Amino acid sequence: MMHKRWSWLLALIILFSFPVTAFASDGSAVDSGDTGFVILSAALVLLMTPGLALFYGGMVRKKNVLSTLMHSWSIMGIVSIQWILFGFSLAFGADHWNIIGSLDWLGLSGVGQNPDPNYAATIPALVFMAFQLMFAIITAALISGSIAERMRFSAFLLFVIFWTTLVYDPLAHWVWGTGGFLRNLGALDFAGGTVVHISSGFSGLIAALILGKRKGHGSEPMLPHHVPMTVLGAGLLWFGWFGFNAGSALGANGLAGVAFVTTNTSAAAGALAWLLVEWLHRKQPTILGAASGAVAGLVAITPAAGFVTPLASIVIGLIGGSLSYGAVSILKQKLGYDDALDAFGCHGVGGTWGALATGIFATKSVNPAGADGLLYGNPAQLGIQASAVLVTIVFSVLATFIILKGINLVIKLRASEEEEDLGLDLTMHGEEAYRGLIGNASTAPSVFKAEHLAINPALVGNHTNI
Amino acid sequence: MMHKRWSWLLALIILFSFPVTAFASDGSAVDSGDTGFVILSAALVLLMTPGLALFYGGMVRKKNVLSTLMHSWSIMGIVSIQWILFGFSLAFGADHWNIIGSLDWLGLSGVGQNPDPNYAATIPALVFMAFQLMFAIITAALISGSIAERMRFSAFLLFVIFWTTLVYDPLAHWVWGTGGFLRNLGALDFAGGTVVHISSGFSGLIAALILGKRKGHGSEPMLPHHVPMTVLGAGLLWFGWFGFNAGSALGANGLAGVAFVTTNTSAAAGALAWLLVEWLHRKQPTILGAASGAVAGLVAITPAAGFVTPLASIVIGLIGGSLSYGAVSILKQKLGYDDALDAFGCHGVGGTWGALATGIFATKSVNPAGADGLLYGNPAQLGIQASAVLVTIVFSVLATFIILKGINLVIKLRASEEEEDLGLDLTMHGEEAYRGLIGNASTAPSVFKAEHLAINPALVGNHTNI
Amino acid sequence: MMHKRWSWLLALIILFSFPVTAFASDGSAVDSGDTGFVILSAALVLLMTPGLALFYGGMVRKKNVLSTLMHSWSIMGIVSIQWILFGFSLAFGADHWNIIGSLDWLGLSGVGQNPDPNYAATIPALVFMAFQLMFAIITAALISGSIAERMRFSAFLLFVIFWTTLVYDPLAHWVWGTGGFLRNLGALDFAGGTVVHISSGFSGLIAALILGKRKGHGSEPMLPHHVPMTVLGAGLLWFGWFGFNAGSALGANGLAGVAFVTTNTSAAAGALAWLLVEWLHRKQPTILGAASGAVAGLVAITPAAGFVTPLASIVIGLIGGSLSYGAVSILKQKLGYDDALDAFGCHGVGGTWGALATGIFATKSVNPAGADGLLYGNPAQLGIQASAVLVTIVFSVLATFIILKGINLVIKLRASEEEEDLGLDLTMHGEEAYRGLIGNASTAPSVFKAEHLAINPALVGNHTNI
Amino acid sequence: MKKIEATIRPGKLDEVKEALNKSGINGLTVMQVIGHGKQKGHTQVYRGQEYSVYLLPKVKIEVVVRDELVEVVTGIIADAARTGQIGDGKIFVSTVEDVVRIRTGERGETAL
Amino acid sequence: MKKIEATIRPGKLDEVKEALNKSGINGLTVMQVIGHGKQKGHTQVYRGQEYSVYLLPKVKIEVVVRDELVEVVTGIIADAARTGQIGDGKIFVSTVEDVVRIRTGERGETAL
Amino acid sequence: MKKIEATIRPGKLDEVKEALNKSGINGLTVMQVIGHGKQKGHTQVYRGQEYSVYLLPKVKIEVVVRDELVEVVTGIIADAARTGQIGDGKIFVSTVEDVVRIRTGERGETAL
Ligand SMILES: Nc1ncnc2c1ncn2[C@@H]1O[C@H](COP(=O)(O)OP(=O)(O)O)[C@@H](O)[C@H]1O
Ligand SMILES: Nc1ncnc2c1ncn2[C@@H]1O[C@H](COP(=O)(O)OP(=O)(O)O)[C@@H](O)[C@H]1O
Ligand SMILES: Nc1ncnc2c1ncn2[C@@H]1O[C@H](COP(=O)(O)OP(=O)(O)O)[C@@H](O)[C@H]1O
Repeated sequence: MMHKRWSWLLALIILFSFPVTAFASDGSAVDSGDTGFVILSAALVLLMTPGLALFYGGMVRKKNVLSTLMHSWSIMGIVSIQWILFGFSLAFGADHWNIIGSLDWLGLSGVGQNPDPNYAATIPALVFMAFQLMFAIITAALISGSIAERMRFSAFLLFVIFWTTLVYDPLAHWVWGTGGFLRNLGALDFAGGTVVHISSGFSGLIAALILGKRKGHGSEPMLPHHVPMTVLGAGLLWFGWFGFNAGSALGANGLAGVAFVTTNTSAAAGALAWLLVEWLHRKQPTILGAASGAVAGLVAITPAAGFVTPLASIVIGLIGGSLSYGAVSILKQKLGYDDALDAFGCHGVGGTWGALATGIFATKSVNPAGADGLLYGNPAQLGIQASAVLVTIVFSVLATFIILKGINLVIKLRASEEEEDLGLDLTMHGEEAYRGLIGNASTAPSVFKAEHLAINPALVGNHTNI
Repeated sequence: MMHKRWSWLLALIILFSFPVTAFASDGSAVDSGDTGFVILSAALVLLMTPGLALFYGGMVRKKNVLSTLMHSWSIMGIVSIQWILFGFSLAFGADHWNIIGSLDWLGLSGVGQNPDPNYAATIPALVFMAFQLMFAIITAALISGSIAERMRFSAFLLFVIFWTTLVYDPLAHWVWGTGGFLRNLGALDFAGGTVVHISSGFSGLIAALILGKRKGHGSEPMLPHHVPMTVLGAGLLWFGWFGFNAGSALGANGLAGVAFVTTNTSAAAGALAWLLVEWLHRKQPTILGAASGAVAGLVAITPAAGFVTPLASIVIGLIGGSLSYGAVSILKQKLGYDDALDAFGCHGVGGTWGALATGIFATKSVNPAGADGLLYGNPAQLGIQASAVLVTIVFSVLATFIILKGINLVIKLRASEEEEDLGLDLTMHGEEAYRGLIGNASTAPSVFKAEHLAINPALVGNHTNI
Repeated sequence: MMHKRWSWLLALIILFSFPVTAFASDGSAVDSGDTGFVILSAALVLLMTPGLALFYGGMVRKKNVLSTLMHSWSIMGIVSIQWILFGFSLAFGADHWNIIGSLDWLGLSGVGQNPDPNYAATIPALVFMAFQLMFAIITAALISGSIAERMRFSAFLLFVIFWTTLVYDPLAHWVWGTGGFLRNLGALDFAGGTVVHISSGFSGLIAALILGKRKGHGSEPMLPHHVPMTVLGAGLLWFGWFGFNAGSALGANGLAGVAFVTTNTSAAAGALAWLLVEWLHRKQPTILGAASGAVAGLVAITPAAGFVTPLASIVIGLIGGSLSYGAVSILKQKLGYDDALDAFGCHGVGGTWGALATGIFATKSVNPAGADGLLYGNPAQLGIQASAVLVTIVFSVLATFIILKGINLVIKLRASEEEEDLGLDLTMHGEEAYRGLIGNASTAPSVFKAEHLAINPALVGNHTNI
Repeated sequence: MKKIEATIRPGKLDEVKEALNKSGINGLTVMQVIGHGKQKGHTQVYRGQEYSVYLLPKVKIEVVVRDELVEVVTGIIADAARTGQIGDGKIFVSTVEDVVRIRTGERGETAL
Repeated sequence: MKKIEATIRPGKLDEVKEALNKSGINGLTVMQVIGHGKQKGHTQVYRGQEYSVYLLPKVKIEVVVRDELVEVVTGIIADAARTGQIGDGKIFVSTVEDVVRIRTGERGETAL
Repeated sequence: MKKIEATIRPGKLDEVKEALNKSGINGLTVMQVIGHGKQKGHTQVYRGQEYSVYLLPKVKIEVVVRDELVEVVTGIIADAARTGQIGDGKIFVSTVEDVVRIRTGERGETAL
């Protein structure tokens, strides 16, 4: 007890020994319009993760909806703390060897209310940090779509911590950090085609392959248990994506306006493309298709949002939606992997297309700080983009493989067959999502518990085995 | 194959031959505060449409919820593209004969990062365009409430394209476009009482009459299948409406503050009015009534939001809520039309009241750029408002009638009796919204499909018949 | 009839005799960036109340979900009007005896488009008023969690009107109003730890005690009927809380950035803390726990958001989440009160901790306008905070007790046993939340009504007895 | 006494109930089921994959009546539930030996 | 063996189950139904229109027991489910000819 | 004719239905139930409170067949539904006296 109290005190002292000088603002270069815009954009991007939770949650079977929500929510908890403690420093701190940030900003030491002109000259450095945090959160959450309905929760938590630190933070540094080698190369990624979507999509694919198929995959149908929940989630994603892409202008200006317009346009084009292809292919245009296509369009425009014209964004969205449909409907069935909620089909494929499309459609007439693409006489940019894509894929795939295999040495990744049968909600979290009239009566307060435990401790024991 | 590739190339060349000069901003007059505010307001207005989808989706029967969501979502796809290609130009392009915009801005050519002082001097023209787009989307989506649960999806899509082009775009030009004849007349419509609500409400009424009643209407009850979904939708609508009305100040200023306050106040007053009237009339105050009343109050204040005092907005909301209750509870039953989700009762009636109320309560002390209304010594304004209302009603009704009759010459508007019985989710979209424990097991992957098709191709054939 | 018409006219004349001079802005000191930020923050805070409705609604039994939604929604109606008519004036009007605001601003007379430098020098006074309104709304709504599933609706409405006027308005004046005695004392409350959370939490506790336990409490389980609805609500709360806390900087500046970061961090830490403690204590980490812990973390940081460092917010969130878990899981069971949805456990306990934590962790290096806390060498601040907490608790408890006992003299507070059995949705509001395939067929339009009424008027009569 | 169990189309519940009511049959219990008979299912599509549904939603009605009413009641139900299309459903009749009215404790036919 | 089917108020399920448990009756199956008997429905209001609900939510319990237990079990259920108000529900008793315990393949009374 | 009622694990519905289909048994009705037998429930946690669930989700299948098929069909169901663990469920067999095919009005065994 004594001991515990002391260690608390120690922790507190360490916490507050961080220099706080220059934390408060002298207000010099901060622009209130830009700052308000980026703060609220960060809020919109945060909302995307609960939105994603619903988007994914509606698509799983009833017995796994809570475990699916839990994926996104636990990431909101973990990555928010990781980022503040060291993640932001790794990603955006002073460069080492063009590969990783320094540890100077541990615990946000030195990240204060004044702008950091290296990244955004008119908003507080803290606001830039917060905005970037939201990207780190959603990226990890996207992966959870691939491993839904079968991964053990404790293994998932470990995976998130390692993946964010060893994959996301370096990648963000390479592409966006001052000194990052992909940034130096001239790779364009306005809001995260490589960093967010390719990395999560390909990592998801590998994770799905390592975990293996869900029990019954291929023989039993595994259909969405609540399509309106998925549609609601897609609506929140579309909304939040304005923060994601327009906010990436890091100021409330014309460029943010362009990114807003290309984002909306590509989402619309993606939805229409999916509907049309589905209509031709399966004779039925579905609302799940409309929502999926919109997300595919949003993914595809992400790296290009601030570099291309609105008309180009129509093409990017149409192709993005069609490619994702193909990946999900044909490729997945052909290859037989069980990417449960299509993190790869939507984000891996759409992100790759978007990164390449940026190399095709980018034009300095939209963003003088960008570059011209293939169609504007600069085929080299497409090559640069392709390199960045390749590097991202290879790195994500390898690192995810190593992380998962490493975790597997310590604890089991996969739920048992019985746990899958009963559902992860009950077996990992001891909860049920919905409870009707008689559902309530089917349960007894814990006073009855003892006798049950006495009779079958094994079963109850299982539950702690997360 | 060869041919296809060429046509793609051709399309691309056409796309990029649009002049892009002056697309990038010189940053001259752009105010970051105003720009950030309008961009985020546009995001809020976009969110209203997925919100409306839920508001409507909760009110239909379980078998039609996805088709109802699909109405709003397909409009998000179609109108976003239409607006960029030509809709914005028709509505806000250089005036022709005070009736329609020019085609100068096809494909957003000339709509760039610099402000267009004709409309908003401190925000990029692209941002103004995007903000206005969101209004075009939600207006078409509102109509879908009237024709829910019985319109064929392909007919609906055609209707949306024609209605937005032939009704919304001209109306927006008349009321808001420079040179528009209702604007020249001095009609006040802050955020779309005529353009958005009267047009959609009356068009919905006509559409409901042309389509006819739902099968079983009057004998079977047709009650909301998911009231909390409707309440969630209403919450998103209330939230988004701040973007709609306050954003219509096109700047983050005192006027936006007034519009924010009147909007919230009228929503509250509308909710209270509905609850009270219902309590007196039916002895029960319902949550569906609270949500409906809030929407009625929001509709009523829309044209007045930036012209009236907060106290006046209480009166506008109270009367708006009461009138909509009367329309929905008494008028509809008396006249016997089947306006399924009360697009007319809420938007047609509320919008008409709001447009007239603007002529009563408007005061230059709130908005010097506006006008004084009846209560401030200028009865003429009420006359002008009445004229604008009348023009809008007559035009919407006639044009909607012609469009639907025209479509009907080509394809059937109405689902078959069997399709209505089974529900549009299954017959139009091949989907089911909810799937419980045994629901999943009731379905087989497509491997089993062939035999079923072999036995009863007719039934399956039906499904493609959208 | 004649009489009625005259009273209307009279009301109108009174309404418009309020001076409107100086209502329009001269635009002098208004900053567009700050204004846009606070307007949109107010919108975010408004959204918290429909979010709270879902957060609470998912946790009650199926038969009470609509009545729970109704609590929040009716408050959105009532408090919005109360605030405009006199609430804002009572809370923020010119001070009387350091205890209450004057009535100068009745009906917002004198609250216009120009800033009021006493509160916020760069945004219109109307915008400040609107932002503060949203706090008044959510505070009352929080209390409803304590009395869910058993309070009669009419008694609830009366309670809301009195509580907001007699408890919230004075408290807001004491802590935030110029001249308020707690403000004069130097108590720090950045965004409402005392005013919002302690007041609602302790008032809820007293209300729960006065109303008594739900029928069957302790013997029957009373479990959430829709956990994903609760998780959705928590997501909207987290999102809206950025408006709540960052918006409380009343400008888009570095301080808003700090508040944003501390808010997100504490939410994350609260969620993690709850999960961990639950995992240790009950062997299962639940999604309901993650959502509850996030809310607990958000509550705890609220008074401190603009006064402490991000690292301190980790500690505040961790302790906040753990304390709330303890209150809800252990304290509540021990003491046996039926705080149905834990308004006390989350808001009372978390708010108290947050207010004290502000006295521990506050530092002028973050906010020079604040104060240093215990850890920065100023133990006196902790004493001040403790006094403010004490005053708030004593006042809330006493006032709530008196209000409820007073209402009880006039009408019954508590639903009858039969009403509780059937559920408040049906008996208070005549509605059912969900309706499946056969649910629809189980109902007949009102044409059949007469005969039923004839047979058993008593039962139907009951329903009007709200 | 006989128990009459009818599995019918969900859309027909209203008409069947009305028809029973008119004939003075008031006691009935209804539940939601899914079933398969000669009727074929629908095709559904999820993310480009096709599925066929072979268990279709039906409604099951249970009415317990005195022996002499069996013919009448099955007739009423069959007439009201008929569309003439495959999938109209089936009626099963079986014997019930005793009935208790819980409220009063009455037994046998008078308890119906 | 006899099958005892009791349609009761949803709120009584807990008490009935407890009472059965105490008497050593463990096997039972429960389902959600809606029903109509002598009990009258409620009025509901949607957008100002009134509707009356005539099928009310009930819970149906099925217990299969050895013949000699029929009287005891119906008694237990009836006592636990009774409120004395209209709508308490009914119990029906019928014959079951055979039982199979799926797990073991056992037949007849020992399989219960 | 006999009515075969089988209460099985939800996850086994698919296999049981396939097995019946293969043997040419097409008519069946399925409903969702919760039940209690020898199988013990799970522990659930809500805001730090523990609850145990004693009624577990099951699926009930009803198949009415000609008398001579009873043995075959109960065998098929039992085999397909068996896991060997507690909770596999029970099959009850009882007599059905008459059947009506609603669509045609046919009676008796030909109506099955
Ligand atoms: N032998 C049976 N046992 C149990 N239920 C049956 C049986 N045959 C049919 N049913 C039920 O009746 C419903 C309608 O049967 P179906 O054969 O489609 O109609 P029809 O009688 O018009 O041929 C099925 O969905 C199923 O629920
Ligand atoms: N003849 C019947 N056949 C089938 N179910 C019945 C019958 N009579 C009553 N029930 C069921 O019993 C429930 C309660 O019956 P009711 O007549 O309201 O109660 P009471 O027995 O107190 O008069 C009904 O809702 C219905 O589900
Ligand atoms: N006597 C009974 N009456 C009605 N249903 C029963 C009876 N016994 C068992 N059941 C049903 O069968 C299910 C499985 O029974 P259980 O005893 O758990 O399995 P097992 O047969 O393997 O011991 C129960 O959940 C319940 O629905």
